[in-house]
Amino acid sequence: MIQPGLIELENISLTLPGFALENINLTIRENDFFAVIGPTGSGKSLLLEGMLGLMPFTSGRLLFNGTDMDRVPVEKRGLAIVYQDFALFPHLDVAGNILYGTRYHGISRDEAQNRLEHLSDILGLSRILDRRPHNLSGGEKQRTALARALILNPSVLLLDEPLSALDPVFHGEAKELLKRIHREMDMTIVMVSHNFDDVIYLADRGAVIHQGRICQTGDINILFEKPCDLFTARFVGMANLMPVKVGKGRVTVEGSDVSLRTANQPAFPFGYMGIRPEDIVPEPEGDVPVGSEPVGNRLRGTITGIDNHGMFIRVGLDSGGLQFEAVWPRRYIRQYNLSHGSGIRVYVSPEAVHVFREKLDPVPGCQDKAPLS
Amino acid sequence: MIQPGLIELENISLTLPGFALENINLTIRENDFFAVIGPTGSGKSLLLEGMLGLMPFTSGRLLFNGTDMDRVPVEKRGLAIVYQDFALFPHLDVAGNILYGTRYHGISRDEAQNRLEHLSDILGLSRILDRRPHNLSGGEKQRTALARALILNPSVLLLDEPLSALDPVFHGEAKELLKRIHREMDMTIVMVSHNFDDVIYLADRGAVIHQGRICQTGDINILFEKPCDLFTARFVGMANLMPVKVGKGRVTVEGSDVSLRTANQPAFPFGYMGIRPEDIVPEPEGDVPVGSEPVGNRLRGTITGIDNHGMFIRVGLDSGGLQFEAVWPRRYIRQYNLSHGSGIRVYVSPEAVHVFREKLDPVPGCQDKAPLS
Amino acid sequence: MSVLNRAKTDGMGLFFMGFSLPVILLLTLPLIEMAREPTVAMLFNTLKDREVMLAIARSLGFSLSAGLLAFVLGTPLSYLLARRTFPGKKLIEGIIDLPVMIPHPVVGIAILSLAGRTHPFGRFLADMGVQIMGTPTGIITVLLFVGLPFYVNTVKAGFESVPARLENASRTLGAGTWDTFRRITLPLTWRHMVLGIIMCTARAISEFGAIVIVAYHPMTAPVMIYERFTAFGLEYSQPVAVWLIALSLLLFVALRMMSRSAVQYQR
Amino acid sequence: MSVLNRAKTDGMGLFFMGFSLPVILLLTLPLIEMAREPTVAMLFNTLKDREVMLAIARSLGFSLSAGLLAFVLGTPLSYLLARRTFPGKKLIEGIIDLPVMIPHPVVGIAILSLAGRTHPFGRFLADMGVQIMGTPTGIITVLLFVGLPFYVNTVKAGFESVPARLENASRTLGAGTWDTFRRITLPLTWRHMVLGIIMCTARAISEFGAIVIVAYHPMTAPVMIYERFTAFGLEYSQPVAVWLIALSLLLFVALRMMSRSAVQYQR
Repeated sequence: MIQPGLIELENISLTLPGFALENINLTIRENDFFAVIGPTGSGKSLLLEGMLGLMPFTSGRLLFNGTDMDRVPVEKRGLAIVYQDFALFPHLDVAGNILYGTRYHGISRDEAQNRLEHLSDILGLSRILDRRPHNLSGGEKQRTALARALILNPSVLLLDEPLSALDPVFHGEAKELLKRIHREMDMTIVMVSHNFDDVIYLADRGAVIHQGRICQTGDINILFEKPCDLFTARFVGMANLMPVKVGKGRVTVEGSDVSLRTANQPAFPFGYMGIRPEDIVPEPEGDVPVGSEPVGNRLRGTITGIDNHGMFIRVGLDSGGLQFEAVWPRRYIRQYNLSHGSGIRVYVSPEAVHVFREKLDPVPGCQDKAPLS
Repeated sequence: MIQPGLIELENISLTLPGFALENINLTIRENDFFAVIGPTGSGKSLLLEGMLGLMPFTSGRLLFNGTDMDRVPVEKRGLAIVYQDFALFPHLDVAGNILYGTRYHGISRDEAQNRLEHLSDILGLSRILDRRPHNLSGGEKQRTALARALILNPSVLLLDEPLSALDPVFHGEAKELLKRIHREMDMTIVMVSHNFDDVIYLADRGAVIHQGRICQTGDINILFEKPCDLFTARFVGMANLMPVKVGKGRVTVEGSDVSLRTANQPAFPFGYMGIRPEDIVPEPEGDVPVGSEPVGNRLRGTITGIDNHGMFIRVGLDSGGLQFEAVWPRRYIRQYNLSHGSGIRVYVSPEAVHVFREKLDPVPGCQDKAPLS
Repeated sequence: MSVLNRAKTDGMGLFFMGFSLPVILLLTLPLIEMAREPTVAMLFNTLKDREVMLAIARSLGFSLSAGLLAFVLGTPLSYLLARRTFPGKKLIEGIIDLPVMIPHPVVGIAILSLAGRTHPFGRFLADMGVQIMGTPTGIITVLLFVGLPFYVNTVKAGFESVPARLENASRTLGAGTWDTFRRITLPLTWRHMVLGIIMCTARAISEFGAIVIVAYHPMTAPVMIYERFTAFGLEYSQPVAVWLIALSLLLFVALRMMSRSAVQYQR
Repeated sequence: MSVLNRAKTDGMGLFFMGFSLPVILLLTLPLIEMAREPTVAMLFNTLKDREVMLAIARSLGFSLSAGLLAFVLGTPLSYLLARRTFPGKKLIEGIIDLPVMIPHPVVGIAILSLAGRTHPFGRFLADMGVQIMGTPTGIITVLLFVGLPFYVNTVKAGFESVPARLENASRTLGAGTWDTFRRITLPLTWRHMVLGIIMCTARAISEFGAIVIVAYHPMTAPVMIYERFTAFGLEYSQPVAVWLIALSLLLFVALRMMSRSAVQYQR
């Protein structure tokens, strides 16, 4: 029953009135936890609908394990999905929901019962098997929807914004649960999300989608650290984005004297610099890894703002007439005597200075290729 | 026209079939940015409806600037609200929406036009004044709804989950905008939210509401750092919650040898300990503030997990048979050579060890009083 | 309680209530008065009149048949209108509403036009032994014509109230379109269908103008009421009307109760 | 295109379409046939018949009056049913649907029961000089009775489609309940009201059984169609029916167009 979960999308397009997915190429490998990331309206949920067979692609090929899915109806594709709103059947209780699909997958009554017990154990549903969906909390609904999909041992599990309908209180639990499911069960997971924080915790690989096109795809850490264009950079939380002239091992911010060493030598003469706000650190801390001194960047700045974000603070810095933004633990306020208008020296490692283009030629661009920086 | 914005709720109750707000006492001071915080279904939006006059309170008194509002209809209360879904009038363009209320507030046509120009300048709406709401992005809708409320110079502005309907991309901008509005305009803001991160950035004071009752109220930093019961603690992101015996200047985790110094001496013999995950720091860093050595807590632990959350990592530590959780910047992985199973020494300042009760007597409890720890 | 209080203090609510009163009175007073006028003795005498009971039984029977036919023939169309997009959908939705505006005698005339021997379809029907004029077949056809819009619109709204997402979820779990319809859509719209049958039957019971054209006999209750009114006057038609309405209400209550227990059985 | 393709390949869709066909045919074929049978000459002759045109004008005029009365009297009730909760709301919703199931002659009889001289209300009406039997007043009353449910249900759905939150937002901005109704609710439900008037008028045009009880004269089109059918047969009634339906459709198209431009004017 268990099949490998290789998914290939070849030149997929899907045209609707007023919106289109264009020329999507993706390879999702077996046992990947693959994230499709993009803002609302970027087309990522439409892509899921297309993969499920609920929306016919206008052109292109969709292959599961090498088999063209074009004429395979929804119910034969063997893809399970957990919807954002969970889509539980309101007239069935939790057990009825979970068992729903078993009869279509040659699972015997006894076997189905065994799996039900096992899954409801794991997912903490044992005591609510006879409740109706409208009596469940958000977290319970989600776990029921997961169990309903997992009981079929699908080779591919699709998750449509799995965390956005949950209260912050359930959010952390649900994240861990999804991670555990991927670790312990043998399947490919494709998740659609607009929240990069969730994605980076869960996914191995991913693709960034924007206005129906894929901007970048690859290892999730590379998307995070080396976004290949300005849109992706903003989306993954890169800050301190400034236009730069590129020199040998250095970038110079346009219209200023500020010049920074970079370990990411790009092949183009003009572009954008980006530094993650948490990679700008106060100087004493920057001293710790001794030896990095000769190649490090040291800046002297004035604090222009300190905003409290709970766990961390966001600090505004003026250095050489440029505005930088750093994120630090809250205890630094006391530790470094931070206050509005006071001076501070900060350190930026050359690895943390990223360089990329403003915009990429979308076709064939950087699809499934190494990023440019 | 501009009035002070003092709001007092005295013993407010509101009973609905299946839900009730009970015995709410709150004082919201002039020019406060006050947050009502609680999970979905806690009754916080109902409280707003009651303050607006859209839902009659079953008992209790609501005073604005000392005046009882019981018989004052909605349209005379002078409260402006920005709803979560913005509630823009679909048949009016942006300008029509913004100007809607002016004729009821004795604002002349010229004056209204001036304010419209001023506000659309500030809020970046000047170029979309003739668009209909369905053509606006989430951020534009929100700014229109804000302008529609602000043009009336309200003494009190209510915000109903102002950030939850926005894409992460607009989230940051919107937060800054709200902060700026509060700083630059003279008004009391009451915000309802379930997101503590937003609250701590924006609000000065707040109240935590849970199942229709207020758990704790006061300065936002105190809610954050010294939650007075277990529910509030969890809600504000406190971690490492463990039952403890309380001694003099120390707490001992029940069923273990682990004993920690605390600067927060409680007046009860048993309770819960909580340490924010970012307050457990690796030892070399803990060394930095010299002089704190004699009172600090030093623990030796084994790393049981490192989870990547993007900007930061969440590290699991086993120390003396107990599981601790810490949150550190991502670069610590390299800096301290963190890896699964490796040993590490961590430091916890006595100020960071909080102690509170599991549950408080709800009435009169800690309403608008100092926290207990 | 508190909601009422609020409505009381609010001027527009009061004003609107004042404006609504004549409407409520217009709809209820005539019926109450009609039911009040006949004496109990007259009502019981009417009950013993075999012809009256036969006419009422025919009315209920034919109307219920039309309701059940609407269920069989109208359900697929309702589903298509609620779920699919296809060219000409707007036109078909317009056609569904047509019977509401066609004058009732015209409905009868139109159906006779088709069934007449001058028309090939009419001849085909006659050859099959199917008679329209003056037969139960004709009456049920007419009642189906006038009742269908009520069934289709009610059940279409029912299908629309089931999120398409639930059907999609069912299909991703391996159930084909038929199984999905049977296990998800049907249990969630069962009540709407019963309501649709009731609406269609109710509309059919009320029909007179089309029936009187197609079949004066076998006599149905509205025709009998009309006949008694013209022949003997108001007070002889009232008791029949009262019994017809009372028995129809009984039928609808029974159908509603059946649908409740059916829904509970189903899980 | 692609959506159609999908529907084609799917067995249930095809099956359902097959089942829907008889319904569509049942609703359209009789009317098409009826319109096809009269010759063009006959249609034109009928057009010149002053009595026919008068009857059609009466039907349209009385029905439109009922529609406009429904607008005046039914709008407040629709708003209350859509927005407020009050005890007895379910009962009133049931009463609104009553006219659908009351046999049409019974509607006439019930209204005569109330208006009769034996009843205090009837005497009051008579003293006021208001006659029901055989007058336009009686006809319009009957038409309002049968048409109101269509108006109220359509407009209630319209009010329900406006989120209460918009009205609340308006009130927090300083507009009272009246201003809110005028500036927010009304512009957003205007189309529903026109549609409700059309539905009510359409239902009124179709009425025959109740009119024939209350007023054979002044003769309305359905009564004339019935009279011609019984007196002269099918082919003499068909042209009148065709003209009635054609002119009604014209009226509805005109109303729709008016409402479009009205909505555009309003901003």
